[in-house]
Amino acid sequence: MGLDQQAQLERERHLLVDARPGRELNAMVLEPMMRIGRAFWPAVGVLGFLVLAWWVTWGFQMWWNLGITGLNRVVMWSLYIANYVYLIGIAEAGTFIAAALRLLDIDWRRPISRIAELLTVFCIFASALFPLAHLGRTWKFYWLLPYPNERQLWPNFHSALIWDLTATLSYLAMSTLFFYIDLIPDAALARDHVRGWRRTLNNWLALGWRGTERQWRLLKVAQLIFSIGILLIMPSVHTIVSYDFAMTIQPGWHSTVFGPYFVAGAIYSGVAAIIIAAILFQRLNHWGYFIRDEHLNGLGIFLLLTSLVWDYFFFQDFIVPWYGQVPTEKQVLLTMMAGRGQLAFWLMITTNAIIPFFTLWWRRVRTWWPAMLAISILIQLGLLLERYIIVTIDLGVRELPFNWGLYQPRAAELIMSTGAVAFVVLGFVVFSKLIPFVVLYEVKEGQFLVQLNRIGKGLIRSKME
Amino acid sequence: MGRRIGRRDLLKIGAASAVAAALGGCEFPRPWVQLEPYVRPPEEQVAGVGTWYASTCRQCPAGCGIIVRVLNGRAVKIEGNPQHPLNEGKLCPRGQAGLQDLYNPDRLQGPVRQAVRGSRQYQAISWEQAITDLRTGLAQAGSSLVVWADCTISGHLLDLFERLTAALGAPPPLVFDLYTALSGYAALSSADALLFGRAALPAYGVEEADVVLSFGAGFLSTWLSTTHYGVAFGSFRQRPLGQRGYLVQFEPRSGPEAAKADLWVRLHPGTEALVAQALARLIADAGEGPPDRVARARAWAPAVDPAAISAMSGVPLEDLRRLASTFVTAGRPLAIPGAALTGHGDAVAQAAAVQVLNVIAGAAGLGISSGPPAEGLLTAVVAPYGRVQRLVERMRAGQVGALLVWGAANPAYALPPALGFVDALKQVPLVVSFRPIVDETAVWADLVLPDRTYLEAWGYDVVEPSFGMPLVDSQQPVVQPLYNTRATGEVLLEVARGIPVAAAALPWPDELAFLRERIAALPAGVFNGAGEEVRWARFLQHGFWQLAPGPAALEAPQARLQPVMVPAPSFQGAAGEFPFFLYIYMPVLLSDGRGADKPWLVGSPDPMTTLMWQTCAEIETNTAIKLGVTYGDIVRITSPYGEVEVPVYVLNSVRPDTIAIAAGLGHSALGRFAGEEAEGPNPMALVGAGADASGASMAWANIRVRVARTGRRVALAKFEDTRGSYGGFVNQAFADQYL
Amino acid sequence: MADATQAEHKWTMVVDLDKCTGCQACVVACHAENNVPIRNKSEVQANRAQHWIRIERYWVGDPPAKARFLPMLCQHCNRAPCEPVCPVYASVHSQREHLNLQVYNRCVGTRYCNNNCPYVVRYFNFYDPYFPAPLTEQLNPDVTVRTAGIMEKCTFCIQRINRAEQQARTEGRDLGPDEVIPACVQTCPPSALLFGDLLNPESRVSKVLADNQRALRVLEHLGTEPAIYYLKGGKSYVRF
Amino acid sequence: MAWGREREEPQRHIMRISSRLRFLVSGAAILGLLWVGSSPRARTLLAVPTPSPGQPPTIAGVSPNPGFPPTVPFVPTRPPVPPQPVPFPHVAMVSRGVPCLFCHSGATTSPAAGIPSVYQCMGCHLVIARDSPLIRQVQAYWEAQQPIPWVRIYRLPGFVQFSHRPHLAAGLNCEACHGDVGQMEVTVPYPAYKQMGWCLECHEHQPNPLPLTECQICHY
Repeated sequence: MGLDQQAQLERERHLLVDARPGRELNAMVLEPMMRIGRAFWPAVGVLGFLVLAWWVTWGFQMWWNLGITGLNRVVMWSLYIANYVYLIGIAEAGTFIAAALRLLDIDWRRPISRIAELLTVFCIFASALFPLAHLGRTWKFYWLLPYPNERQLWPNFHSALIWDLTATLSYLAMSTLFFYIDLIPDAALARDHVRGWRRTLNNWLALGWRGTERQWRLLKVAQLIFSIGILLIMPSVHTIVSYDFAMTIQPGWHSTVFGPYFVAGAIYSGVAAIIIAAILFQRLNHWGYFIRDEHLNGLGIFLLLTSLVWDYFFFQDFIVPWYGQVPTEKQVLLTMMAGRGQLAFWLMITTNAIIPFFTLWWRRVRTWWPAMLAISILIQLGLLLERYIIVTIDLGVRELPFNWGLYQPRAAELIMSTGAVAFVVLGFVVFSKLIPFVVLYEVKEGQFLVQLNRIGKGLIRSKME
Repeated sequence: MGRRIGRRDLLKIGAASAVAAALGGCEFPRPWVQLEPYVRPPEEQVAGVGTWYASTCRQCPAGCGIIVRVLNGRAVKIEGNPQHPLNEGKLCPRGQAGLQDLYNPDRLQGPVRQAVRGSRQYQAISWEQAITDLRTGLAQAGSSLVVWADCTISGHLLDLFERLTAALGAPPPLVFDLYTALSGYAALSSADALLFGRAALPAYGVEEADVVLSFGAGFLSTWLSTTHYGVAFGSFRQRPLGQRGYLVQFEPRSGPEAAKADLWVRLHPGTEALVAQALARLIADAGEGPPDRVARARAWAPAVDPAAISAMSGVPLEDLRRLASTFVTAGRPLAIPGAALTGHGDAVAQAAAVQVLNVIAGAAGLGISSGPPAEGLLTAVVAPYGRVQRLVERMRAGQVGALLVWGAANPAYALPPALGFVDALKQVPLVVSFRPIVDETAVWADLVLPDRTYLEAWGYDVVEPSFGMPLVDSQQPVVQPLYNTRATGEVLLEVARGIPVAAAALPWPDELAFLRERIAALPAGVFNGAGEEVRWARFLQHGFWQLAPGPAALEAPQARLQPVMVPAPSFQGAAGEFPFFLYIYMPVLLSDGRGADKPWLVGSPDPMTTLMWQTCAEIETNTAIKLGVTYGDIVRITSPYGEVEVPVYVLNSVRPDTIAIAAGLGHSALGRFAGEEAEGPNPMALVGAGADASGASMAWANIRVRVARTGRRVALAKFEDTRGSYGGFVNQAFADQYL
Repeated sequence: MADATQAEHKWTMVVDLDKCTGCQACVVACHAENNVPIRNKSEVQANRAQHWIRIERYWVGDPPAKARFLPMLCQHCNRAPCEPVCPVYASVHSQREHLNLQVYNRCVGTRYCNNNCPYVVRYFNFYDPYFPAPLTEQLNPDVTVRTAGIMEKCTFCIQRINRAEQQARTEGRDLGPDEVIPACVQTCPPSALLFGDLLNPESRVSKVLADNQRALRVLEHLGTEPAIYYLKGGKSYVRF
Repeated sequence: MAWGREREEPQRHIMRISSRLRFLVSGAAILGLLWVGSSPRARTLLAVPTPSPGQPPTIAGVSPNPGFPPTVPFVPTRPPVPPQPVPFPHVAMVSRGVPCLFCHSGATTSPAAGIPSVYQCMGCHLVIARDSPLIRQVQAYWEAQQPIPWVRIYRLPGFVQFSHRPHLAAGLNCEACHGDVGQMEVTVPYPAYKQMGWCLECHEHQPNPLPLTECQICHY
């Protein structure tokens, strides 16, 4: 095989050696941003309607109060909390993955890290609303904040909910800034290359970016700081989320494994979500150039890895009560596996453990986008089910057997859940027309750094530092 | 009641009193409320400080003493009267809920007339109009007047009714309702008459007994004087010197009694009396125990075959033997005849057969009772069922000119439809109901003249049974009457003034004058009262008048009577066609249906089923599996006389061959709570028109039924989680540890 | 949370399981005293019944099993699991009365406390209470009517405790041994419920609990230190 | 090492600073709005001020409670004064030496101070000041045997269980909470009314073995 053939092959395989002129890349990124397709307004309409339904339902719920939900005197936490944990899991994973891959300097991250960060931003906004929606008196939520008041009262810092609030808010701030800092150069790019109101917008976002030496240095430092910070804060935040459950004495919740278990679940769902988003953008924006098999492959391997980690902690979560042999703890497991929760339980096992394990070992599967899309969506479903089981099924088994209970969601919860997901998707749909969705400067940087060198008869990809 | 309440509804309370009522959890109330201070304050009342008035509970005939906390003119709480010897400051749930009789949102606010019976189109009329109508009706009816009263009627009102009927030459008032019918009042007092020569309700010294054989007696839930027996049960369980009474419950179904019993004998329905006789026989044959008891046993025990009875009742013979020896060797044994055995066969004979065990045991465990304590005071005596049957016949034959129904008697609901009371009612020219709320009978009435509830009205009540403490309870209004209602006593006096013959018999200006005249005749009691005024004040202040103890215990009969013979139980309905036995019982909260219009009672969980707002058919687990039904499946239960549709509650509280249904629901009237919200059958629809052999009580306990699935389901309004509280290792571990 | 040494009282209840006949008198009395709303049928079908004190019915033994009654109300734990989890101090401990309080106007309705209550005795107002007039006339003005979105639970009739204490304080004397008595205890026909101050050796509960072999506390292994002692059923001396 | 470079131009500094300012200012503005919106103190600052004593009573600004829960309820710190059925001048009584407890006799024995009955008013005014126009109005109520529909001025929210008795037993006088009603022509609420912190200022300095600051003292 001749060298040019090899070079051709390498270029097809790898984005970074397939350098194109900057103008062409810019066009590739900015053109879909400028184009409002036929499907755009219908999509915005449908999603907007779902989001609107979410808010209207919330309004109704505040008026009639939580009676319109399926809660009962035993199971007083439900789908709202499950959604919260699920969405914040995705959120944390998004930025975490972006940060981790950047620190590890893994090159296939370059085009997709913005997708991950945006995912974080939207999911964390959506999830942060659910704890409020689940309050009995939402309009008093500010009592959870430590502010000086004439009652001389402060929130209870013993309560895991307060830790949770603090963690969520800090992560909200952190990840939003992280996303924004990454955005600045691309916003500047858009500012320089597009016309109309988008230019004004990106002009604001770019904060007067001119790409000077100093600015780049500052940017790199900031990205480094935030990456490290996120790496540190993310596990702690999601561990704190798990403390909402682990700190109680409710059988099934009172578990020391919950911290890492939740973190694993969060990353798992995050990777799957990124895969879904990446594939969708690859298909819809014809970004075969930016998002290639190598990216799907890398993400697939990552997905398989996180799946195995999740399996391990899940098993742990069963082993501990099994050795404990506390009747109620045993009853919780039985209720999940053979009782009221069995359908959801086995569905979850299938989607989260069995399917990924028996598919993702093969590159052919990992690089075939329909399969990856299907698997990822199933994993999303499975992880939502997992949270649902942990919250409602466990809570239905109490120490006093007279007071067991079963929770069945009603329309309110379902509408609000779909509304939240719609909110995230809507965010993507709208923002994809406002800002560049590929971290173009990183791609260009990579293409600048990585090149093919001829060694003897072969071509080697080399990267200069 | 989950509907939203406007906060202004709650604020009315604040406006209605000088103290803004606590309200509106956590919303700030509206800026201003109006106060309504007294024009002329009652001297004993201080705004914001409760005043306690003593009165009498009228939720059941027992006559417990109550004290009512009145705050700013509103009755806010009922407690037991601590001085009252009957309930010693305690109160049962029905007594607690009396406030919701007073403040029931569906009460009639004045007299109404119904042009077309059953149309439920009531138009309000003035009291003058109402009294004129009633007067003309009574004048036309004359001697064909019939008064039907509830057993909780105040003595003075019953007295007035009697004088009125006597003046008109009509039969004396008929006292009959479902509560007394399902408790077997008539049969029990007739049994005492048969054995001891005095017709009086039995009253048992449970607190003194150490072995109690209860033959289906619901004495802890709904039977005779529940609260007193509850108090007695407390001391029965904790006798001095750490002794603890031993309770044996013979019943096909486990109510609270069987749950508390040390031994629950799930015998064949209808064989309670036979088992009692077998025990007597075994005592006589074994010869164990104190000689006098053995002697009495030899004298009294009928010639029955214990082995046959053990086969019939399903109680092993050796168990019977052991029970017999336990009974006869105990210090103070006691046998209680329950309601179930007064519902079939020869009710009087069966009750007597159980009482014979007390005769054998000697005076200690005997039923105690006492006669009317004072001259001129009346107590309601429940009519035998035969009289009801004859009355319905007369009504159907058009021989009844006017029917006055007072109180919670509610015959249209209480009587079996098979008796055809409602049809017979159509032949009666004038039907008047005095109930403060429209019940099933008032639906078929021409006039409804709402009486005042017992918290707004005067009265007295001779406590019966009085457990050896002759008592007269006082009943006084604790709050201003809510609506434009009038005490029936006043109405009667008013009516009588226009009827010459009656006017002579009822000369009093108002019912209070009559009442005070009656009370003035009271002999000196434990409270020293010099002069009529002081005595009257004390009577109201203490809430009761305790007299010198009358003839205490029913002494054992001198002459040896014929041993009571009890026939083997015979059931209505062929065994092949109707495979199951029907067991009707009065639940703790609803009793005979009086509780159904009070949210506190109908909305609180039943002790055994934990059901609220519903009553179900209790079916044993294996039976339910055989029938292929489970919780909430609606089944059609058919008896030879009728059918009801009722959801299933799988509960091991019944025998596999028995189906238990609670009375009290299935109302078509009686306000929104009973009529619309609550759902459940009225088991009387399954009962035939017939009476028992003695004619004392209706034959309601020997009915066979069959069960058919309807395929429909209903969500059960239950409190417990059935997966949790039945079986399962968690449940077992929990029960072993704590129960 | 609470330190027994600085408490003025240690309100304690004794439940004699051998005497409780499950007659529900305490339930109705509690509804009357504390303005606890009765939830309608559809609410109960959704398992939202609301009774501050409930009689739990269990079956023990092999069929024909025997029913057993367990009155269950707020245990007023000394170390209450519901207290640390409340983010706004709506569920707090009273040092002086040694009670576990629910401050209605502070509650925002996170319902975390009920998740952490092993006795499931805390009830949430899923709807506003509904008292069709004139049932409102009966409401006890000493007790707040809770609106929707608020947790509520048994208070040991704190309004009665406060009334008695104010009485004693204005009269310048100490509280008598059995001066305070909640509605459920007052009405219980067989006196299965006793109530009193455990710090007062003269009170009935102190006397009953003095070396009582039958006394136990439900779920004590969780370390909640409940203030309610249950007397497990006794044995008869009658031979059978 | 960066992709693409261009020479630094001095005048860009201004642009950078201005843009940074834009960023900071907008962020600060958002945070400030959140703060103002969430603090009840901020809302009470917006409340309608009371006319000072002596001014004619007005019902302007009485805010009907929007029964709609989601809004933080509008709680005027100084509610405007409602019109009374009889414009009762406390000063007229007090200045003539009538003590508060003469009419509000419940205060020492009861949670509620109580409002005098018409009977009690007439007890004196059958003879005293019979022909003053205000007394005539009272007489009208008496002749009609109708209660006088006074409007409550001093109100606590429903979840506060206040009792006059212990406060008087502790030696407080009426003015401590009600203001100097004795000098009022038109009765107006005490300015610092209905603030829990205001109650606590006194409660936490009580000589009791345990301070009277526990929730169950007032909330149950």
